[in-house]
Amino acid sequence: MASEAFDVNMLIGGQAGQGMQTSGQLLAKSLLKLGFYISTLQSFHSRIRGGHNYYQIRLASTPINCMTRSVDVLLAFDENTLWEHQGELHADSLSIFNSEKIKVDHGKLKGRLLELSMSQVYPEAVTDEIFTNVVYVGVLAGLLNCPEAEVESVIGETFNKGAGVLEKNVAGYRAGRKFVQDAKVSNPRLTNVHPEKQERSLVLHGNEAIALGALAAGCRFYTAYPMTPASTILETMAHYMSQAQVVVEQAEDEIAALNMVLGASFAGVRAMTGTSGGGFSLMVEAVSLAGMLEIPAVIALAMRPGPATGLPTRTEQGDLEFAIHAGHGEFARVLLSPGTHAECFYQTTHAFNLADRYHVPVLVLTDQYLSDWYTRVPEFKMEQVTRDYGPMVEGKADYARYALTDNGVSPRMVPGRGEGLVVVDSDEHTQGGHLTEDLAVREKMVKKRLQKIEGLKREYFMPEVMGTGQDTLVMCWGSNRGVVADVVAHFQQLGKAVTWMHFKQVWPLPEERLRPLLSAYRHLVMVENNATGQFARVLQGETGVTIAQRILKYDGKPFLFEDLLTALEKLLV
Amino acid sequence: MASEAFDVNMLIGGQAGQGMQTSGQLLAKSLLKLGFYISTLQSFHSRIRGGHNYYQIRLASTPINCMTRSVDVLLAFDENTLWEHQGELHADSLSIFNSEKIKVDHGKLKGRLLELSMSQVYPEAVTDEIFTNVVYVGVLAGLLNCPEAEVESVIGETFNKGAGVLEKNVAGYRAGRKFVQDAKVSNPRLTNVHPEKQERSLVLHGNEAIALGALAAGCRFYTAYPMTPASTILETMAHYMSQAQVVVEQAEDEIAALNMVLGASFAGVRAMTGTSGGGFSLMVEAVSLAGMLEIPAVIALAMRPGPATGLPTRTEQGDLEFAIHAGHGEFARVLLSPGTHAECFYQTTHAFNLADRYHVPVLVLTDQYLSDWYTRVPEFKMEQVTRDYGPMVEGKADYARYALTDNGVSPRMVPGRGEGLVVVDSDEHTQGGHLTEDLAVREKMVKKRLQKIEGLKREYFMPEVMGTGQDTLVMCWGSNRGVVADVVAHFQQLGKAVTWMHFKQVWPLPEERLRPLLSAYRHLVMVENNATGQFARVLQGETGVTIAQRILKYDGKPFLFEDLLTALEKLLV
Amino acid sequence: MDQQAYKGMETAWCPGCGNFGILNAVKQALLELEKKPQEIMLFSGIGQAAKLPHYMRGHVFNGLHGRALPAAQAAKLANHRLTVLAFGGDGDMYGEGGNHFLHAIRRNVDITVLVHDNRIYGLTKGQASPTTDLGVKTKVQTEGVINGPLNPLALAISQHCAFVARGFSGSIEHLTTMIKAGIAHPGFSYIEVMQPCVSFNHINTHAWYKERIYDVAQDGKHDPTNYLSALEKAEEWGSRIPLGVIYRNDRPAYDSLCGALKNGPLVDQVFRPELIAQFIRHY
Amino acid sequence: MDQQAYKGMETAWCPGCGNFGILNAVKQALLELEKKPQEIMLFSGIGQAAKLPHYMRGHVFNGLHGRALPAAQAAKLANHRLTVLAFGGDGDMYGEGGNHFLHAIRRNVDITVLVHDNRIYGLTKGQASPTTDLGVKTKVQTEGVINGPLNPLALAISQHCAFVARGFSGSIEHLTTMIKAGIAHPGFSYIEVMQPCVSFNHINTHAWYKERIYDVAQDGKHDPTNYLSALEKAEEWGSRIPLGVIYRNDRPAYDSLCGALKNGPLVDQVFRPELIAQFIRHY
Ligand SMILES: Cc1ncc(C[n+]2csc(CCOP(=O)(O)OP(=O)(O)O)c2C)c(N)n1
Ligand SMILES: Cc1ncc(C[n+]2csc(CCOP(=O)(O)OP(=O)(O)O)c2C)c(N)n1
Ligand code: SF4
Ligand code: SF4
Ligand SMILES: [Mg+2]
Ligand SMILES: [Mg+2]
Repeated sequence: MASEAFDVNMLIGGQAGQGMQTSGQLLAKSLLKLGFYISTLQSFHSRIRGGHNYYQIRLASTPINCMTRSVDVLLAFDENTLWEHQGELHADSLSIFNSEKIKVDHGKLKGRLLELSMSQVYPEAVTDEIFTNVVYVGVLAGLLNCPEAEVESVIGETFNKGAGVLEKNVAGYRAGRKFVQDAKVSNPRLTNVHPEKQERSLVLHGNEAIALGALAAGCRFYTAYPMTPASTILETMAHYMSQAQVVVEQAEDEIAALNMVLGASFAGVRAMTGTSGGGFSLMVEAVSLAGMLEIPAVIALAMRPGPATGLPTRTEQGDLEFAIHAGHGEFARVLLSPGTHAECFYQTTHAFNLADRYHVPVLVLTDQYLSDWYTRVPEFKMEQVTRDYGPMVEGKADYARYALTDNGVSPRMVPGRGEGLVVVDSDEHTQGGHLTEDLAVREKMVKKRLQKIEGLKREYFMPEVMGTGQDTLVMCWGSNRGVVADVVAHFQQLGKAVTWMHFKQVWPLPEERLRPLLSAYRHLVMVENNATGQFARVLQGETGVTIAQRILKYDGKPFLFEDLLTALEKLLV
Repeated sequence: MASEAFDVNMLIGGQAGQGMQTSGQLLAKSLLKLGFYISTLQSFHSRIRGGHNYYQIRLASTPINCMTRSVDVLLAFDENTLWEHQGELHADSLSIFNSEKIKVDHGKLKGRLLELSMSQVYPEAVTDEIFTNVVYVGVLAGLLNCPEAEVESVIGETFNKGAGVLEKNVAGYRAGRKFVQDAKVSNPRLTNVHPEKQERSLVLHGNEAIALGALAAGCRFYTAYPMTPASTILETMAHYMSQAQVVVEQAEDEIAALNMVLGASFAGVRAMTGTSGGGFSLMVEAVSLAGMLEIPAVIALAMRPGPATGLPTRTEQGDLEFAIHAGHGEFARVLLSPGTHAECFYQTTHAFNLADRYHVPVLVLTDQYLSDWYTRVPEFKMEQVTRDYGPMVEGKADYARYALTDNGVSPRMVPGRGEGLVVVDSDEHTQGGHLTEDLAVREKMVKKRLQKIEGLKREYFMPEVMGTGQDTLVMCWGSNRGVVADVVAHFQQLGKAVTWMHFKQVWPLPEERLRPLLSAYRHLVMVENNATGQFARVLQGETGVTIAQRILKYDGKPFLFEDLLTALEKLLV
Repeated sequence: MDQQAYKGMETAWCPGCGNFGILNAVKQALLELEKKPQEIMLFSGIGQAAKLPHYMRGHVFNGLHGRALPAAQAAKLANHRLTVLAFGGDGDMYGEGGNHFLHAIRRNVDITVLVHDNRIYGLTKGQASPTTDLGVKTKVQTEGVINGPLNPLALAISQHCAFVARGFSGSIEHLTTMIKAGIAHPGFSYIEVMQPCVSFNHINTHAWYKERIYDVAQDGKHDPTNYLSALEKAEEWGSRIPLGVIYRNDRPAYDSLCGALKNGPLVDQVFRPELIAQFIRHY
Repeated sequence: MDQQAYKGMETAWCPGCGNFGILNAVKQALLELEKKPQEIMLFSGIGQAAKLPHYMRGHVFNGLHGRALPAAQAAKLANHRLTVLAFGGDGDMYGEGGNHFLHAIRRNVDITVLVHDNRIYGLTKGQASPTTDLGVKTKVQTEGVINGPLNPLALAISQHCAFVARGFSGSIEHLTTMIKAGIAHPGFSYIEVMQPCVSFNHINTHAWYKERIYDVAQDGKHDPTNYLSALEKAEEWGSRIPLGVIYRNDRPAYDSLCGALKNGPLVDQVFRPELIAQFIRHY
């Protein structure tokens, strides 16, 4: 089936509990089944019912790196949704709603309207509102001209409970579809929207990619205290508990979680925890402990807007400097900052390798946007995953956990394997691991622990760079990769000499290697989801290269394509 | 009594529990009573008995800013002490010990020896070792030629328990004194050591100065969990509990401590907590909370070597960057870094004022050295202490805790005073303090909270600068002021063009005002008690001025005069 | 004054949530005690339960998950003239905040704490809480809960908590009485409130509770001053669930023992510079 | 093998400290159970008590103040073939670490915990601990302790802790028996050890304890499987102090319930990439 290039953005909005998440997911699932490239953005309030939530689905003929603001189809479950999103509509946009429930002054609404009388379209959905979702799925599927049978098969998979329920759902779907065909809505943007079948791709969100990464790395112990937006890593891991022989335990608090990780890791298994800023705050003492004990630990830090409780269901990149310096005393650590789902997966496997090879805490830094970002991506390959457990020995009787070595890394042993004893101590300690107040030993141990930073810098994941010319460099880290890549590509197509650079590791920074890279450009721009330009400050501090321009966003939402487009346009004139 | 310039360094060493702390304190007390300028350094192991501990007393004819390495008189309670400190002796040093307990090969010992047979000098001290201390006090007092009666009066004050005990102590003291007079030890350094009576001075350690500062600021609530070296602030506050109407409560953990401070402060009283790095790690979430709630909070952070438990009874300045960035999310805070006992006192009072005027957490950053540094200082003046509670209102019914203002600071009200209600919330909130998910409000509130940084920078305590010429600038912060001042003065006297600068506030830094100050010098040197040069990095990052030279020490001990002398000599050739 | 005097912002709870009943009882109790909003300080952590203070009028300190109690105790000590209440869920108070709960019982500051125990993590969408029953499956406890459930009443009684009661969000009148008694009792008053969560707890529903609850006061047999029989009552769970004052004693409150509070609320104390000058001169 | 097999570094405790007796009993128990140092993992926090693992031979994890239990439980789950013991003081385990203690009881992982209860903060030089008696004056509690002392035994029993015993550092043989029984008992075994601190606790001295202790097992009357009588025993304090197994039950240990451990210790599981590839393809 030949297909033209297309790019459609749909927004389904209403109150929490009204089920527009079900519609969205059903539709997304169907579209995905059909092989579309889709990507979704969910905007939720921190409540279970009510409020204004929405679910955005973008589908396109090429892989999608970010979300757009401009809405082509608006499906409103309540009146509020109509008004809230007027600013995102264009003249051709189509707003769909049940005119029996929503009565509005048409003149005030932008774009075109497709009103539906539910009692006529599918009376069953008036009796039981639960069937509203599937009607709208029909409407949208009809609009997009999706193959009928395939959507029905998804519906079949979803509602395989009681025979009656499934039938009513299929009927509702067909009714919605029929309605839209009868209505003969035409929209150039919505025709010829046909997928090319994508082989071997996955549909998941960032947290699932991280959990799969942990499993692929051989993680055997995952413990966390629930915290949005990190909880779904815990839930995904819990799903595989018995199957994958991984202990998944909900800790009494975050302090316990990281101390448990260290205990499990000490005993010889790969272990991980995940949380958001508030929970990470509570882990800080144990981060310092990991530094002192030199025990591998992997921590997923899914950021949300702070300080304190902040906006629990929104996104921000506000904890970077905190994470870089978290924990009293001086010790080495690594911060990885994946920008794609594939990086979520592979960087998590790397995190375990780095942790094991250097015996340091490694953070995988994401944010709510990436955590919840649900999209289609190429399949992750187990063949590309290595598991490097670092230097290990079967301990002789004189085994010394902190034996001084050339690179500050002392071979580990698994307690119980061999004659040696593994002794680790949070006090300053001897090579054997016992507490000491010998200040000459102290000096040696400080050097040993800090020496690892050199090794880590040598192994730094250099940033991804795309573009030519030495004029403007637009930099970002973590979840902003997609939007920066797309917006900069847009300018590149317009012939601008602009390059983008994505940092998938933000600490430690090999200043010597980065300096020439940055100095090569005339204008440096940093794009971040925080209010003070944290990575710009860190990068500037480390390299000494001034980063003059910062594009910042800190209202809890990710950059949409248009946001960055507008901001960059001003800089690129 | 005329007096020549003098400078004597005595070291009393032995095992914990042997009582050399008693001797040291008794002697110190006597010397202080006599009006000497003295200063002490205590080196303790983290245990109650045994190990090698020592007590160093330096006395001089002028105020003492730091301690020296070179020891003039070594009083050894055990053999180990003799050997441990050989490296600090010079040809004229006098080593004193009980030859009945310590048998050593004289040839191997440096300097001169004064051996004493306790059974001959004071047999009572053989029967009951408790009297050993006072004999040595006699020996040292005799050596220093202290007025006999005055030392006896101190002994009288100290041992007023039972009549028999006092008499035996006085007798022991006299015996020691007689012994040293009979022995006719002569030492040019120890003659003509006469104090000038110092009027209106205090003898205390840094933590007592901080506690007094808190009381002088009107602190009414102090809560902490015991942690070396901060515990003595808690203990000093507890001493005044009923007298000063200050609730002093030992919290169940550090998390509770800072959350309690916020509760008390919310209710309208000045409140404070104190801890060391490990405890501060646990407070980090509540630091972020203070930033979000905009509740004044004062935290004393007395640093010790980390990571983790580290060296609990030693000193380090290793938590600076951690403290600057502690807490998730972005918000304003202040870090004061007193360098003297007077600064401990006055900066603590300022801390309360800044906290109240900006509604931010303020940290008073010290370290074990300054916390425990016991010395004579000029009296603190209550007349010089202001108490500025910041903008307060008696709340009308429409009182809004987070009303938007020009400078980001919204007037506070005390709950219960007036009609208004005080509502604070750790979620993002409206001006009225209630939780909101309005993202436009979010943006305004972020700006409000961060705007305070500008005000705080305007009120920055500019560093103290001493010297002329634009060649070399030696910088430091916190407890290193004394040693840097003395060593640089030494080079200045030698005619070197070198200046010292002490930062008594390390965050936030007004980069615009500091840049020209630093750029004026050709060579910049930073002296710090940590392994990575944290303040140098911060200052460089903020101002963009490169600080090429760092003198670092991280073995758990403070810089002694000679340490810095040697290090600076190399740089100043 | 009527309940309207306490009306706060619009609620964001699910329709049918047990929290509404608790909110109702709290307002009613304060009304009956004639406490003005200006005379009460309401503390909470984070969770569905912890939103309650926003839906009331009073001074509000909505702090961190698990940390309501330290702030509440300190505020009371700073101004013991005001009435202090704290609210939180089972995760908030027994999980993240377990240590503060334990030590607040020991400290015995005169505050009243309501734990809205829906036996689940509501706000974070349905993970097990410390009180979730053995075997219950959730998205995290995919093979069923294997940690023994906490018995918070037994915990409190075992440490001689000054006042321990149990209420039910569906028995508003009874709960109102408990809250009033808790506020009246000097020292740390703890009220465990059984609360259905219609979204995530499909076991301990409103009907489930209705079938089981009974008032310990009804037959006059339970002596709440008897430590062991109180512990016995605290163990009762299953076909019959006791409501009411399970345990109380007359330990003096911290506020009455603390030397620094002898002259009245801290917040009213006048600063005396000469006193501090005197301390200073002592060094 | 003899006790020498467990000899670790030189101790730094004060002469006369009760910790010596505890160390002795631990070594003796392990000896009698024929555990090689390679077969035991010893966890501790920070404090005088928490130094114990350094004075032994075994795998040692000396972590943070208050945080021994999370690490110990996790290590056991990572390798449940090894014997896990944890040690800490009253401040460590009941103060800073109170929440972990509470939830470790619920989790019931098969480890054995000794709390060296000297009723004071030893290492930090004599502040009150959660178990310090009312009225005791210290440098911080300058007007005497006003917080009610914790009753840790009652706490543990109230939550149906699998094994609860009390020992005395001065009754080494008895303590040895308790430790052996604790190790043998599946699930979380908690042994409260009364320990004199000669430097900072001048009330609860060795002699003070000697005068008061008695063995509950002696008259055969105490039934440690009876919840209420165990709680009654836990309340006994003053002229007579009971030693021995105060409470136990046969709750299954976490280790035996956890699906992920069915195939043996985690640490021995072989990584199966094809399994993960299968999971991945499912998305
Ligand atoms: C430090 C920290 N960890 C985790 C969270 C996330 N969180 C918010 S509420 C909550 C638990 C909610 O359960 P509960 O306390 O029982 O209250 P409920 O919603 O059931 O009323 C959690 C885990 C948080 N806000 N802060
Ligand atoms: C987070 C943290 N807070 C405080 C301390 C300081 N600290 C070390 S040991 C200790 C308490 C010691 O008392 P206990 O646990 O009863 O042990 P003991 O020394 O009496 O055996 C404290 C408060 C610390 N190391 N870490
Ligand atoms: S999720 Fe449960 S506890 Fe939360 S508001 Fe809904 S019903 Fe109430
Ligand atoms: S201080 Fe007390 S507990 Fe610590 S070693 Fe000395 S006697 Fe033992
Ligand atoms: Mg709950
Ligand atoms: Mg103790």
